[in-house]
Amino acid sequence: MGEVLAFWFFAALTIGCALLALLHRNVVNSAFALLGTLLGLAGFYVLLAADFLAMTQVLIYAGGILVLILFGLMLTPPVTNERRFGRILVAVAVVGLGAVAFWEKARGAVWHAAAREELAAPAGTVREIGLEFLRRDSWLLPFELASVVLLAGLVGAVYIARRRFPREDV
Amino acid sequence: MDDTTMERPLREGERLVELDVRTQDVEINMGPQHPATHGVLRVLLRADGEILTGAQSHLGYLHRCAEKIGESVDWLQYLPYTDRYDYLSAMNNNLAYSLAVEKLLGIEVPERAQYIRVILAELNRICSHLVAVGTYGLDIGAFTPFFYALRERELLLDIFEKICGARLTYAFIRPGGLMNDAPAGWTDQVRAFTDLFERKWREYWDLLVDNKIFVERTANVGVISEEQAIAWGCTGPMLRGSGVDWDLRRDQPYLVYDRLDFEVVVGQGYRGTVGDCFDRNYVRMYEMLESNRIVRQCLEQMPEGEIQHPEVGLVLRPAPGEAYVGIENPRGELGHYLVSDGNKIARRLRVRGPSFSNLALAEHLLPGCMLADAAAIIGSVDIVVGETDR
Amino acid sequence: MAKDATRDTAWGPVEIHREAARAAADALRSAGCPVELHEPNLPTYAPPGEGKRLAKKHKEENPEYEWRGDSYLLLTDRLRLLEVARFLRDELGYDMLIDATAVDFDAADDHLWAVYQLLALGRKTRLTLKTMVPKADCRIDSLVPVWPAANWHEREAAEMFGIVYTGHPDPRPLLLPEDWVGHPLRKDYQYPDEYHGISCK
Amino acid sequence: MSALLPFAAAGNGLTDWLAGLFPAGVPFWILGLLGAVIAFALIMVFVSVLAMFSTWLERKVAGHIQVRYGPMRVGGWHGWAQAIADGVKLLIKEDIVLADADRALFKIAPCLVLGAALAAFVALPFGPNAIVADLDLGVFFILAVSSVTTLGVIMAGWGSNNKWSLYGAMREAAQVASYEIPLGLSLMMPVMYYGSLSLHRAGEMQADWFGLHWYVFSDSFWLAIPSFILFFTAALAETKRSPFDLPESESELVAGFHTEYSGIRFSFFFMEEYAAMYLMSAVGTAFWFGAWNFPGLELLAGSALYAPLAVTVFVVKSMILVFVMMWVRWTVPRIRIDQVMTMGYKYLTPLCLILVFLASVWEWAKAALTGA
Repeated sequence: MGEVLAFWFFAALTIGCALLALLHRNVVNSAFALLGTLLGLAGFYVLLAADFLAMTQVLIYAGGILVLILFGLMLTPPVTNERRFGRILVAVAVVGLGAVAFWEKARGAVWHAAAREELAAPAGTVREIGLEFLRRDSWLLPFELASVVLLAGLVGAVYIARRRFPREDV
Repeated sequence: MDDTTMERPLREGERLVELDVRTQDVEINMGPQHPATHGVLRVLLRADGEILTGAQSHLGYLHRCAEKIGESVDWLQYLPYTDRYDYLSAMNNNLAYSLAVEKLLGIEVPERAQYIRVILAELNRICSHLVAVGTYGLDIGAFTPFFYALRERELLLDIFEKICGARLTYAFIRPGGLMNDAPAGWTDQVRAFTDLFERKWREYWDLLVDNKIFVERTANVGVISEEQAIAWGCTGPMLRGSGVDWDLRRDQPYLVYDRLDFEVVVGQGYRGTVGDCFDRNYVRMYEMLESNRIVRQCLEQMPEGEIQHPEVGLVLRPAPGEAYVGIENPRGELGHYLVSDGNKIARRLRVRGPSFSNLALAEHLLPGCMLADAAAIIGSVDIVVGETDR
Repeated sequence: MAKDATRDTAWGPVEIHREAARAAADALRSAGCPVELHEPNLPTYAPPGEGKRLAKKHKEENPEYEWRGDSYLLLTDRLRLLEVARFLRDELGYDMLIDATAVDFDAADDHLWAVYQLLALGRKTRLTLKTMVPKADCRIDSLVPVWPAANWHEREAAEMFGIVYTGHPDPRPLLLPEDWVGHPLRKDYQYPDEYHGISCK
Repeated sequence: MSALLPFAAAGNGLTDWLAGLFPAGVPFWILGLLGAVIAFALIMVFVSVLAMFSTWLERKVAGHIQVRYGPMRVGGWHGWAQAIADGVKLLIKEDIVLADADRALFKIAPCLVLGAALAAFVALPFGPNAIVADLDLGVFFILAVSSVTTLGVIMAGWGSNNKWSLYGAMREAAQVASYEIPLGLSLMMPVMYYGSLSLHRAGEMQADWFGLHWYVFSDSFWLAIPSFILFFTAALAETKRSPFDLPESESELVAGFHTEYSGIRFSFFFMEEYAAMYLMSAVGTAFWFGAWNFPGLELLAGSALYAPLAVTVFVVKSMILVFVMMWVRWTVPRIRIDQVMTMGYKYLTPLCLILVFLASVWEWAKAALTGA
């Protein structure tokens, strides 16, 4: 019962905030609305017993990426001539496609209680993830290393693309 | 937004500034009520993120028509108004005005009065520099040095209170001499202060000036070159901070300064470039010590005698004529240009305030600096808005 | 002890400034600049009661009254101000403009004085430069190209006296509000009754 | 402190204690919800008292550093009631919401800021049994939740519709996003030493040697001390304390992100600041300075005094670190934003990475030698 209530609460939070983010006229307010969506998702992860993932979600997405999005939004001039209708159309299209894809995937899935128990069981998720890193046949470490390489690439790209402005010597 | 850039050859006086993100310029109003503008100065800043791209000062929020008032009250009645231009160094303002009027009158005050005037002016200089250094700490974000500075300033205000009854606006040094002689025990109090101050000075140095963060914030920030300082008519610590060896007390001595032994402190580039914010503060710091030395010598040399010129009464009627006298105020050259037509009221009374000229340059230092440097640079100029606006 | 025995009065050196003014006048004249050197006597104290008489004398009886005080250079042709200023700075070493202001001596006068206080750091001398600006054609060259220090001083004088400094890079009012009417330091200035609903009386 | 006692004495957490009070049929989620409400109330009370005490302490510390006394009148002895008087004043002050502000954001921001700070208290172990929820993720939870306060600050800065506030918000964004990296990394050294993210477990592991087996005194002390210095520096930046108080630097940005706030909303920011300071100090205490352990305290184990004394030890130790934060604030000037960035990215982060490497080698070597 508690879990169901929590599920509906998080679902409402996630979808409500997502809609708010989509429909709000002010882009900064939309970004703030994303906070609710991200926290709602973190709630889902907690319900699925993935604490570490939930906390990572909050730390990285809410505390990091959202901050950077806002930082970027506040520094750049606002776009005023955007048409709202077009945005909604795109959104409906994306959601529709997503729903179709989900339906295709979920149609054949088997939902039973055993899976739920399996999910709820492990307590030390941190330990599991740590061990996963060290397993010989795991792709987790190469995956993370690849992200570091990508980061280096991004930094390099920013440096190369950096523009230099002539200024009066003052 | 111009992203023209690396292809075009640089024009003279330009340099390449690297910016990761070129953002929309923001116009912000620093003041008239802002903690770092030391009163009601308003600086309109244009900023690209944290970097300033333009600055414009707007004065006049404290304009009290001092020059106009000077044309409607008589020579002696104007004296209290001088207290109010640079309210942190009112003794020096009194002195500057009194000397100008005395020049117009053609009189010299008795020697004892001259010594007491020097003592008061120098104590007042310490007083003013203490506030300058302390509030500069506030501008940089250090609160505590301000209180340390005010602790010693309080002793000085007691000294002033003892001799003239007022703590901030004195109207004590007046055309023709002084309001009254020093009361009994006053010289001992001053002597005790000079001994104490030398020890306390070290505390400000250790706590604020030699602090790593303070040095990082002020060294190489707001550099004024020697030529710039001279061309813009900067005076006082602003000029000496840029390495120009010029002090009216030594180079155009008035009162008894030619009998006193003191050094003119000049910016050395002690932690950065000559003429940066650190140097201006450095000059103020060491000037306090020199003033302390001057006071000591004056106490030794001071003769007994009269303190008032015998011929000067309450109503002054200088002969038609004009006079300019500039003296070394804590902030630079405070000049009075007086024009008399022989009446008891001035025909024209021009006040040349040091902060006024110094501030004119400051707004040209801001573009290219960071927002936090704006506080550091305006603070290092040490303006008193009462004087820029008068 | 005394590093420079330049002090001759308690209010600062006078004699070296006089000599400097003489030297400057000679140099300017030989360079063909239209300057006059005015060397009033040292100031003297007018005995009580005398001052008023002197003033009256100045106003009514004798236009050639005795003027006292600092010596100064009077530029007779104000149109050559920039040239003279450049000469003073480059040839005579007056590298610092301490003050630039104006004087309206009398409402009845047909001219203002523009007064410049100069300082030569190297020679340690001062110089006062004056020129007449007719009230009918109240314009004069800005000295900002020679001494940037003139910038704010001229802005102040412009709003207070109504002098137009031609060539000034930033001729906005400085101390007064932008919509202030009149030039307060003119002797014929009329006080306004109110300013934006604020009574001025 | 007494507010924490009911569940300090209760053994395994709040919910179990509640379960004992109710008949068996009550569903677990109701107990959980009730527990959450009680925990929230407890934390709220604790933080309010803490903030009041800290403001008083801050003013006394500032006063004595600045050769004066600080508040002396309200309440008699050293102005002890000053903070209460201030609190009452803030409560009854007019609550101004600017006409041109983004009303929703302006109002949500203080709640979000304070809410996030309060939520992080859930994982703090005040004593061996005094913990609201002994999360396995402990310190990671604290880091994650307290990072949400950043968003609240940005929200406040943006919602105020004031350029100075916006500057404060942008500085906060830039600063906190950069300092979360060294903050997280500097916590890796104790985490590797304890082999756990739980602060509670860290406290238990430091109980040896008559309560002096603190991390800073352990065989890894040569890692503990530098890592604590790095942690403390990053924590100062994270909590916007001087010399990193750029988001609210009063000589530059008037009052930064909270320029436009007044009354109770302002006091929320104030409480958040002290809550965050305490939080970081408590993490430092739990990981480096032996949590609730203190020589001699073990002797009392089992007696009724043990739990309250342990809580007292923990709180006092944390308050000492809070005091150090205040001490730093009233001593040093503020650094500039580019210097903040330089320090974070060019010095703290690489140093932390080096320490993480050294620590992993050291802990591995220890494990290999002892055969664990």
